[in-house]
Amino acid sequence: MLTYFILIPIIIAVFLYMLACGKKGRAIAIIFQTGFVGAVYYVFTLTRQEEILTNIGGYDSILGIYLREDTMAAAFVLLTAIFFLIASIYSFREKDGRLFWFLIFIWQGASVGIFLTRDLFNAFVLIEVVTVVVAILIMFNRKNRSIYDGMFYLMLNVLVIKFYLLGLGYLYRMTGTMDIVIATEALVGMERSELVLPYALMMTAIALKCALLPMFSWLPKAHGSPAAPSAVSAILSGLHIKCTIYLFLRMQEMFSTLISAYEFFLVIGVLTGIVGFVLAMAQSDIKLILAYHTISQVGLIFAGLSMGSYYSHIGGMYHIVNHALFKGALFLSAGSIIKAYGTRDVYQIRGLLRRYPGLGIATLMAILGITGAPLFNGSISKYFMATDASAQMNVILIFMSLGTIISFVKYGSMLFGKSDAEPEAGVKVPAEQQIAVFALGFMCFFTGVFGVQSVQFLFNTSVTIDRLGYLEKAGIFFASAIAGFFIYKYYIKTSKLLKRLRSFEMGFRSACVCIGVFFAALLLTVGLVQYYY
Amino acid sequence: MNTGILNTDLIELICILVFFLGFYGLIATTNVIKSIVFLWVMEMAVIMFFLSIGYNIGIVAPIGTDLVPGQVADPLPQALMITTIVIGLAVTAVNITMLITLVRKHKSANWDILRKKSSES
Amino acid sequence: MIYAILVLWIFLAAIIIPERRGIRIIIYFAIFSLVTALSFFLLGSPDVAMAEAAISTFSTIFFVICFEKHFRLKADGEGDPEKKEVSKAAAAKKYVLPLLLIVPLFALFIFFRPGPEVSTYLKDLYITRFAQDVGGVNAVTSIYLAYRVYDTLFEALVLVIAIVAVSHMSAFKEMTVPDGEHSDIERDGLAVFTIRIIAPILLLFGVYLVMNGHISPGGGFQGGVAVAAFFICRYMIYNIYDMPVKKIIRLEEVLFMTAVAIAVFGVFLGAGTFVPLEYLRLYQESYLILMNILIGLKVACACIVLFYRFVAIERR
Amino acid sequence: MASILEIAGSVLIAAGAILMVLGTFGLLKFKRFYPRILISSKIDTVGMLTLLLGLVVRHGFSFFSAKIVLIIVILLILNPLVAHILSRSAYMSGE
Repeated sequence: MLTYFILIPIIIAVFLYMLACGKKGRAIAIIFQTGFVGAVYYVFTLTRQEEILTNIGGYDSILGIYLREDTMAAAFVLLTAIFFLIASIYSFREKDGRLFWFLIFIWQGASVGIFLTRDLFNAFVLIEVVTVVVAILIMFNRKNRSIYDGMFYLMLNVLVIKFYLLGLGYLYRMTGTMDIVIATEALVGMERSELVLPYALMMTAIALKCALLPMFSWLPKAHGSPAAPSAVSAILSGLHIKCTIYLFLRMQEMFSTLISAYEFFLVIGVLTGIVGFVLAMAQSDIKLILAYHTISQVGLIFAGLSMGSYYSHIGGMYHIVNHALFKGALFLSAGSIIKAYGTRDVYQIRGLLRRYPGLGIATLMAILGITGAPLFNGSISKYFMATDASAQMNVILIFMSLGTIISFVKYGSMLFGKSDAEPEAGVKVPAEQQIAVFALGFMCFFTGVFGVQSVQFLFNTSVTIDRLGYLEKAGIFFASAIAGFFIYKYYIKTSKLLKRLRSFEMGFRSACVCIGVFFAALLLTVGLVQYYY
Repeated sequence: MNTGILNTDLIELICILVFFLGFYGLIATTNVIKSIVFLWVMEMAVIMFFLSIGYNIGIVAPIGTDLVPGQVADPLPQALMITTIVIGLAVTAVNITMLITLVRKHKSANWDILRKKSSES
Repeated sequence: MIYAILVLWIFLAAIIIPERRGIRIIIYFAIFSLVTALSFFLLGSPDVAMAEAAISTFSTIFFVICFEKHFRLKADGEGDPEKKEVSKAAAAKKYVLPLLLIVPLFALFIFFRPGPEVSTYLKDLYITRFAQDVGGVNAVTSIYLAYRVYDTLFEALVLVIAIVAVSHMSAFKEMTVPDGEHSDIERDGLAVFTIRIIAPILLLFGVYLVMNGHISPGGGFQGGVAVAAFFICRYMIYNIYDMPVKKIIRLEEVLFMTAVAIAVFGVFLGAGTFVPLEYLRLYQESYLILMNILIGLKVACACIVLFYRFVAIERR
Repeated sequence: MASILEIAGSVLIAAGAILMVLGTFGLLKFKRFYPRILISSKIDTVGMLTLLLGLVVRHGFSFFSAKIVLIIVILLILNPLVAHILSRSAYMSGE
């Protein structure tokens, strides 16, 4: 049954491409996406009782490939379906629609496939499909430097997938299987020292695809590319990164009986978060600000997932969903803003709330979500992360959210004021784009107000929020918001160092060196911890 | 049996060596075409590693009826590696098209020059 | 014997690194691929060796065109304004500094290498079961087309995407070359004559590989490339550019959809369980042959389009 | 009876190998292009063909030998062609 969630989008993609129906095609696309959300929701409700397994081909034992949908996978698949529906509504009038819908649908099918598959080699094949699709979408309009960006993205990802494949080879040699569940059982009796190498190889690949610290140089190029349609940037930031975070979770789970490099990923996550928002402060291009922010948020998610307590894990998981919602809203609205104002410079865009109230309110809600304002979804996930954390960790989290606030004060200054670059009255934002952006923005608010219920609904676990603790967090938020405003006004605006950071860029060879360094660091950490204990 | 294990071990070492030679080439060269060649070299090393799993002297291809498991090569990596090779071809084709378009535009295939000229335009 | 060849393999991989001349890189790379294919064969995997030999031929064509374009443009234009005379110290720095990373990395890798034990659990299962489960004689094709046909579908999909990508990203939007803009190749009478003799044999060989994929080495993919090579020969003999590319792309997509449908009805639905026992063998064999033919045709279409794009359009 | 065939085959294989070694020696000795192409086509044609013929003789009349005969035929067609194209392009590029 699960097979068709992957195959049907792909079949429809090829079908639409063959028939080359432009205007009819997008109607079919929207209808299909709505139906897809319904079908996914139906399966989602089924998984509340027990996980669903599909044995492709029905061969005995472990000879074939298994697909499974458990609680976690179901949440991700539901997120994918909703996200693609909204992105499709947003890009209803996309130019060159034939190719666009073809690639979007294949991307959707392959993403769902990554969430559902239990076979690691199958995951590799799907990742390659997605990589090629994304590389084409990045340079969709073939402007300026987009071809270079696309090539950079493609070559780096193709390089790192070789590491993954080599690690998979070692894993297969030792366990004799490529199935995650069966490999977990087979790994139980193994020596820890034997697994260090495959673990490091596979995790290096996954870490690059999640844009962790030394290896994030491809992400701003890919996500902030001016040539890509805005819906593509939104899906890249909101969903595509999550595919690999999901694989990271599965892989950690698989190796967890023997290896747990939680400390390593905690440190890397925190560092990534800090570097991400520092670089975001330096940018002036609105899409690049958001792209660097994705790095920062991924760092936060990794920190939450690696802290090791129940609540921080829930917080990390919930932040994945939240990040998809508000980053989607921000990227989509950024696309509309760029079209309306005709510029990408954050200092030239002013008066958004007055000109375009719909876009402005959605942007405002998303900003409140990402900075962790009370009643919005970011606050819930950040609260869960901080619940069981140590005192130092709490300070670090507050520092990270302060950094987020500072850079979003800059972003939020678009909402008010007046400037020369304001558009003529004639430039209108299409209704469907406003609907899509507003839907995502509203969801940020909704999942914040009903935070506990949303967590229960998505992850099927029970959580509670302590009112007093939440109020304390709200106080901290307001304090840091005021602090952030003044820091931005008196330091960031005039800083020379940040201006220099703006032109920070890594070449391909330095990126390769970074991969090597990360691999060595991970190998040494995991290996030395083994001798230490 | 003992020599069999030694055999796989040596081939594995060679594969790792070539894998890192390819990686070294990626870091040391500035030419994009050569980078693509080295990606291919790395892929070949990985494929060789997969195929050498369980290699023993006198092993035969897994083709025929009434095979004895101890005497034939492992069929699963072979099937997977065909998939990998085809994907490699597709990715290389895409990559080279991008590169030719870039070279046509900027008249160079050097990573640094391409970066500089791309950010100018 | 395999060790002697593997030593040559390492040597070829190493010799590409400092080489600057494009033509030599291509020659070394071609020999490297051939040696790789030979060692695959010695490792007991003729199917992969065939695929590798076929693919390396194609990628060599790509590289030739890429290098040719590069050098011609470099000579035409002003060249690189930044180009300086590279001093020996700078060159040494360029090649020695990466060693500081690579050598420790290699040492670490060797240090943490897991032990040589091989788990043969799945292999034994496959070897003992594939004949009755799938009905093929070639275990590799059986896995490729039945147990893991799900992977194979995505592999076919990547080729479909690649062709779309190649025509989208190219500087030239048109699918066919307008008249009078051909870049003719230097043709030699003897070569054309010999290719005329070879081409039918090639086609026959390709069809043989496709049709016999389930009982002997080969299969849809390898045979498909050989069939595509026949069309390349046609181009070399007549020097014509009249390939109906659009129709071939359309045909490829139809074939892909058909392959998905056949896989769904043949394997995913578990149709084998409903077939009466006396017809099971027939059903299984016809499934394998049909799938091989579909994939072979699809790959042939893809390779023809790729070759045509690169040689006729990108090369201009 | 079979042993005679085997001995004859082995002798042929050895002769082929010796021819190849001599050819390689010649390849190293000559420095100019045209002598080299002369020598290398010797290796390809004579050495290889003798070796393959030796294999055919050793195995007698079987499916395996038939495949080798096919290889011999293809070699006979293609090797001179390769030598021809190489020397032609060398001549045209002014070697």
